[in-house]
Amino acid sequence: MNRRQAYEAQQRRRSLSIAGISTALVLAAVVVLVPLAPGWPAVRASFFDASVFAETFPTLLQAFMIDVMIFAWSVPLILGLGLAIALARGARAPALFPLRIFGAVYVDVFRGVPVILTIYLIGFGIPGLGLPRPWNSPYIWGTVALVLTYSAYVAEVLRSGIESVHASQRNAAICLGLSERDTMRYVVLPQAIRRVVPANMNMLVALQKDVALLSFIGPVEILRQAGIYKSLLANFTPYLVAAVIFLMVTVPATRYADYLLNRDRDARS
Amino acid sequence: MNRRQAYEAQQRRRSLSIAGISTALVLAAVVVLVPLAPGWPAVRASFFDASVFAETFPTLLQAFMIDVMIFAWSVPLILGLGLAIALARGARAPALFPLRIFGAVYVDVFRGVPVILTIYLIGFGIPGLGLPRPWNSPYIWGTVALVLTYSAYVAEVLRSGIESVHASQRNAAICLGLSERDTMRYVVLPQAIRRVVPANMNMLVALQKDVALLSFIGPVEILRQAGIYKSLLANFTPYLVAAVIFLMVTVPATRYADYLLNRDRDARS
Amino acid sequence: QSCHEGKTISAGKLTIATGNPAYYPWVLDDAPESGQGFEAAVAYALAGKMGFMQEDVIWTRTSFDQAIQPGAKDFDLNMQQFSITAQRDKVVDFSAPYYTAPMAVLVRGGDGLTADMATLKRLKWGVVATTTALPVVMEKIAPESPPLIYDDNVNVVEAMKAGQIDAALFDLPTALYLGAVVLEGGQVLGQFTADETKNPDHFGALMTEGNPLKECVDAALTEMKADGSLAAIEAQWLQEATGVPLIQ
Amino acid sequence: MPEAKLSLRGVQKSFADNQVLAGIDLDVHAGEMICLIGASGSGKSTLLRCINQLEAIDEGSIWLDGVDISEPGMDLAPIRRRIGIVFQSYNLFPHMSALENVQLAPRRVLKQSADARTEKAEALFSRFGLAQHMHKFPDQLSGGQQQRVAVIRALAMEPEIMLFDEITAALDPELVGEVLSVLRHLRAEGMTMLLATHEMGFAREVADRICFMDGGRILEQGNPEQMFTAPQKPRTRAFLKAVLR
Amino acid sequence: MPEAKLSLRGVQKSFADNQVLAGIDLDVHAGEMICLIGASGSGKSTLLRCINQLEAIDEGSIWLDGVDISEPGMDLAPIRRRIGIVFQSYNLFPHMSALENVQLAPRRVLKQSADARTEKAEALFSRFGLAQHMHKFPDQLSGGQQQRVAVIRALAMEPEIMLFDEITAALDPELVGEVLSVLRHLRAEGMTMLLATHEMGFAREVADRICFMDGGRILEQGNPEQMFTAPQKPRTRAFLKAVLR
Ligand SMILES: Nc1ncnc2c1ncn2[C@@H]1O[C@H](COP(=O)(O)OP(=O)(O)OP(=O)(O)O)[C@@H](O)[C@H]1O
Ligand SMILES: Nc1ncnc2c1ncn2[C@@H]1O[C@H](COP(=O)(O)OP(=O)(O)OP(=O)(O)O)[C@@H](O)[C@H]1O
Ligand SMILES: [Mg+2]
Ligand SMILES: [Mg+2]
Repeated sequence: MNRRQAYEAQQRRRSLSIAGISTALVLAAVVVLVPLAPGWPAVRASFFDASVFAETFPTLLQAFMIDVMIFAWSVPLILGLGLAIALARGARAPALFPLRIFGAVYVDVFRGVPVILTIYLIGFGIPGLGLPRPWNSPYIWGTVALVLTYSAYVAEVLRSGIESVHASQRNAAICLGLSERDTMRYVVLPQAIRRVVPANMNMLVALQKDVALLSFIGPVEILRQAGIYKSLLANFTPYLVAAVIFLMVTVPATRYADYLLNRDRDARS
Repeated sequence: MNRRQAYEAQQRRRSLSIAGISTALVLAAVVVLVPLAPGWPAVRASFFDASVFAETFPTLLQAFMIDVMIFAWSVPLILGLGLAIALARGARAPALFPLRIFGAVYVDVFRGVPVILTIYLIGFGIPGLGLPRPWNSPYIWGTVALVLTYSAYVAEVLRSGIESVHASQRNAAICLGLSERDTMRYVVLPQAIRRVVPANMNMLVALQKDVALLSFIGPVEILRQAGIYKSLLANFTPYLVAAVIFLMVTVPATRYADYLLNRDRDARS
Repeated sequence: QSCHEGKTISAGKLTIATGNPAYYPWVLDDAPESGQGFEAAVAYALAGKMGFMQEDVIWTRTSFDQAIQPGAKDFDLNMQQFSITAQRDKVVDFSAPYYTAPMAVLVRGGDGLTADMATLKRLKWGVVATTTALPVVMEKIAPESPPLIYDDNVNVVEAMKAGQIDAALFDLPTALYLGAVVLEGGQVLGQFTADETKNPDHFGALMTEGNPLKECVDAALTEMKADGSLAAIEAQWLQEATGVPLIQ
Repeated sequence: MPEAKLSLRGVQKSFADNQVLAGIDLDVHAGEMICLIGASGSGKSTLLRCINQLEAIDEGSIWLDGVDISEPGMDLAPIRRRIGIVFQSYNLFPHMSALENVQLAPRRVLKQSADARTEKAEALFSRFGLAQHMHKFPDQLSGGQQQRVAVIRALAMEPEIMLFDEITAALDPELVGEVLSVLRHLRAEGMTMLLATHEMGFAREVADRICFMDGGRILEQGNPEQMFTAPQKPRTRAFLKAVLR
Repeated sequence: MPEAKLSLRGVQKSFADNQVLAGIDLDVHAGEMICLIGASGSGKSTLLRCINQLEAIDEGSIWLDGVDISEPGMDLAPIRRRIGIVFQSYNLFPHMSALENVQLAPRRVLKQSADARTEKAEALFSRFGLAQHMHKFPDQLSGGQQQRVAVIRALAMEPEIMLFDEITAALDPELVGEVLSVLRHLRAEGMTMLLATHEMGFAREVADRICFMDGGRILEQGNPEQMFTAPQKPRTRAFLKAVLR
C-alpha cells in the first residue's frame, strides 16, 4: 500500500462513519415525525393496510401478467411500425411524397395526443365500425392504440439515429458504388439502430407503465384490478401494491436503460 | 442560371407534378373507401358528430385553461426541485451521503411508478393526513404529484447535462484555482442547462399531456369535461375535441422541441 | 315460439352485464349469480318472465364507457343503475324503467347541517361523472363553488375522507349504503323527491340501439309492474329508504 | 474532348454565396501522381469531392476517358466505381470487421462470388502487411492501420484513379510513415493518383507534379523541385515559408 | 529539500494496472524552459497533470519552492493558482466572451476589483495582439486565437510556472506560428515553463533543455543541440528519425 492509498483509506473510513451517522439521523426523523400527524391512523388504514396488502398482492401480480403480455406482443409491432415510419419520413423520391407527408402527420398526431385519449378513441371507435367478436376486443384495439402512439415516438428516435450516422459514412458507401438501398441497409441502419437502443429502452419503460391505461377501456389488468379492489374494499392499499409491483419491474429497467445511455454517451465523448 | 441550376429546376418541376398526382390519388382512396365500412354511420355519429363538436368545443377549451394553469405553476416548481435533486445526487461530501441516497431513491421511485398511481396516492393520501381546507385541495396535491414525478425526470436530464460538460472544462476551472462551488455555478451549470433545454422541452410537452390525469382526483379539466359530456350525450366526439385541442398546443411545442434537439445535435457533431 | 327467439347474442341464453365491481344494495357481495340484491333479483325475475331458466342467465361485466360505445356489444342487457336520458337514448336503447330513485345527499359528520337549500349551496360538492347527479347539483342546488367530479363512488368517499368535499349526491339506496357501511361517520342528510327534479332518475336496462329484444324486455317489465313482483323485490332490497328527511 | 485520363475544364462550385472553386483546369494523365497543396479552406477537399461527383459542380465539365461525367442526370454509381477515394477520417464502417469492410462493395456491387472476393481481399491485405489484422474491427486498429484498410477497400473495386484527401492528417506523427509507404507502393505500380496533402516532404519526394491551390484556383503548378525551390508567385512563397518552418 | 523552483523526486503514477509514470526525477529552475518530447502515450500529459495536482501521484514527491505539494490532504487551490496550465483543446469556457474567460478567476479567486482586473486583462490582450477580439466568444475565434486567450487566462492569475500540453497540436499548420510566438515572448520575459510538444523545430530553437520521455521515464535529457544531433540512446534515435522525416 503506497502513501496515497493509505491516506485515501483513512479518508474513506472517516467518510463512512459521518455518512452512517447522518443517514441514521435523517431516517429517525422521518420515522418519528410522520406518525404524529393527526390524520395518520386514517391514512395508514386507507393506504398502508397490511392485511389488504397481503390479500390483494397475489391477484394483482396475476393481473400484472396481463400488462406483461400486452407489453410483450406490442413491442415487436412498435419496433416494426416505428422503423417503417422512420424510413417513410426519410424517403426522398418525389413519388413517395405522400408517404413522407403521411409519416410527418402520423408522428405529429400520435405524439401530440395524450395516450389516454388515443386509447379511448381507438379502443372504442374502431370496434364500432362493425367488427364482429372477437375482432372488436379491447385488448386488440387498446394494443393498437399503444402501438400507434409508441411507434410515433420510436420512429422519431430511429430517425434521429439514422441522421446521427455521420454523412461521411454514407459518402464512403456511395463512393464505393453502393446503391441508396444497400447503403441504408448495410451501412446506415446497423449503426443507427445500435445507437438508439438506449433511447428506445427508455421508451419501453414508459410503454410498460402506459399499458396500465388500457384498463380504462375494459381489460382487467393491474390498474383495473386495483380499482376493483379499491371499490370493493374501499381502501387504496391495492394502488400501493400496484405501485410496488411496477417498481419491481421499472426500477431495474430504468437503471439498465440509464446504464446503456451513459455507456453510449461515454463512448461518444 | 447555370447549367446545374437549369437541370435542377427541371427535375423539381417533374417531382412536384408526380408528388401532386400521387398525393391526390392516396387522399381520394381514403376519402372514398372508409365510408364504405358497414359501421361507419354509427362511428361517425359517435365520434365525428359536428353538432356535438361545435356544442362542446367552447366549454372544453375553457376547461383546457385549467390544464394550462396547472401546467404554468408546475413548471417552475419542477425545474427548481429537479435542479435541487440533480445537485443532491451529485453531492460528494461524505456528510451529504443521505442526500445522495435520497436523490437516487427519489428518482427511482417517481420514475418507476405510473404517474396515475402517484396522483391517486398523493392526491388522496396526503390530504387525508388531516389538512384543513384549502390546504387539502386536489389541485394542490395533484400538482404535487406531477411535480414529484416530473422533477425526477428533469433531475436525471439535468444530471446528464452536468455530466456531459467535458471534464476538461472542470479541470480548466479548477486549474485556475476556482472552488468546487464556483466551478459548478459559473462553468458547469451554465453549459449544462443550455444543453438540456431541448430534452427538457420534451419533458414539458409530456407534462402538458399528463396534466389531464389530474381529472382522476376531482378537478374538472379538459379530460374530465370531455368525460362528462360523453356520459351526458353518450357520444365520444368530446374526446375528439379534446384531442384536437391538445394537438393545437402539442404539435407546435413538439416541433419546436425537435427543432431545438436537432440544432443541438448538429452543433455537436 | 317465445318472444326472444333469435334475438339474444347466444341462442337460448340471456347475457346480462353489470358493473365491475357491482355495488350493494344493487348486487350483494359482487356476486350477481346469487340473485341477491335489487338488480340481481330484478334480472332473474325479468329473465323468468321472458321465458329463460335460471341457468340460462349469463353474467358479464362492463364499464360505463364500454356500455355506450358504438358497435357490437357482448351483452343483451346491461343493468348498473343507468339513468334514462333523451340524449343517451339516441345512441343506445333503454327498457322501460325498473326503478325510480330519489337523489340523496351524503355528508360526513353532518350534525351541524340542516337540509335546506341555503346550507346546501355553501357546501363543496362532489359527484360521479357518469351519473345524472351532476345536472341535478348544477340546476337544483347551484352551489357557490364548482363541484369536483370523480370516476366512481369510492373516489368520492375518499375525497370526503380527505376533506376535499363536504357533500355528494347519489341515488338514495347508494347513499344509504355508503353512509352506513363505507364512509365512517357518514350520514344521509336528506333526499329530493323522485318526481320533483325536472328529469326524474329512472333506471332502465341498457341495450344496443335498435335491439329487437327491447319489446320482450318491456313486455316482461310491464307484466312485473302489473303483478306487483317488481314492487315486492324493491321492498325486499331497498326498504330502508324511509325516514330520510325531504329537502325542500 | 480532352485527351488525358481525367480532365477538368473551368470547374466552378459555390456553397450558397461562398465560391469555393473559381474555375479549375487540370489534366491528370494515366499513371501520373499529382499532389494538391494549399492553405486550409483553399478548396482541395471540395475539388476531390467534385471529381467523384459527391458534389455536383455548377459550371465547367469533368472528363474521364473522354466522357463528360459531370453531365446532369448521369448514372453516378458506375462512374464512382472507377474512381476510388479515401478521406481524412470517419472512413471505415465501424460495425464491420476490416475484411467485411473490404468485401461489402465487391459483394453488393460487383456481385463477385464469395471465393473470388475473399481471395482477392486476402491478397490485398497481405500486400499491405495487414494479413493478421483482417478480422479486427476498426476500433481495434491504430489510425495508420485503419487508413491502410480504407485504401485496400477502395482498391478492391479496382478503380482506375485514386483520390486521397489528407489521409495522414489525423494520425500521430509516428504512424504517418506506414501510410505514406502504401502510397509509394501504389505509385510504383503505376496507379493514377490525385492527392491533397500537408506533408510537404512527402509531396516533394513522390509527386510528378505539385499544384498549389489558393482561393479556389490552381495558382501555380510544376514539378516538385521547381515548386519548392523557386516558386513564382508571392502567395506560394508565403505559404511554403509558413509551413516549412 | 531540493533547491530548484520545481522538483520531482521518484514520481510514480498508475491508472489501474497501467503504470504511466515509472519514477520521474526532474528539476526545473527559475526562468528555465524545458521541452518534453516523446511518443504518444509516453506519459507527457500525465506528468504535467500530476505537477499541478489534477492527478494525485502514487509515490514520490513534488516540491515547489521547497514545499512538498504532493502531501495528501493539502489545500490545492492556492497551489494551483501558482502553476498555470494550458491544454491542447477544450480550454476556454464557451459560454463566456474572451474577456469574461480571463476575468473569471481574478474575480472569484483573487477578488480583484472590477477596475483593476479589467485594466490588467486589457493590458494582456494588447500585449498578445488580441485587443480587438476581447469581446468575441470562443466559437468566433480561430484556433490560434483561442489558444492565445487560454494563455492570457492563465497569465491573469500571475502564476510562477506555466505548463503547456501540446498547445499547437490541434491547430492548422498556418496558425501554429502565432501561438509559438507567444511562447517566445514569455521566454524572453523570463517565465519558468514546462512544455510538452511535437514541434521539434520549435523545441530545438527555444528550449533550454529537452527531456525525452519513453514508457513513463525520462530516458534522456540534455541541451537541444546535443539531443537532436547526437542522441545517446537507440530509442531516442529511432523516435527522432521517425518524426524528423
Ligand atoms: N458542404 C459544404 N457547405 C458549405 N461550405 C462548405 C462545404 N464544404 C466545404 N465548404 C467550404 O468550402 C471552403 C473550402 O473547403 P475545403 O474543405 O475544400 O478546403 P481544404 O482546402 O480541403 O481545407 P483543409 O486543408 O482544411 O481540408 C471552406 O471555406 C469551407 O467552409
Ligand atoms: N485518466 C486516465 N485513465 C486511464 N489511463 C490514462 C488516463 N490518462 C492517461 N492514461 C493512459 O496513460 C498513458 C499515457 O498517457 P499520456 O496522455 O500521458 O501520454 P502522452 O505522452 O501525453 O501522449 P500524447 O502525445 O498522445 O498526448 C496512455 O496509455 C493513456 O492511455
Ligand atoms: Mg480538406
Ligand atoms: Mg498528451
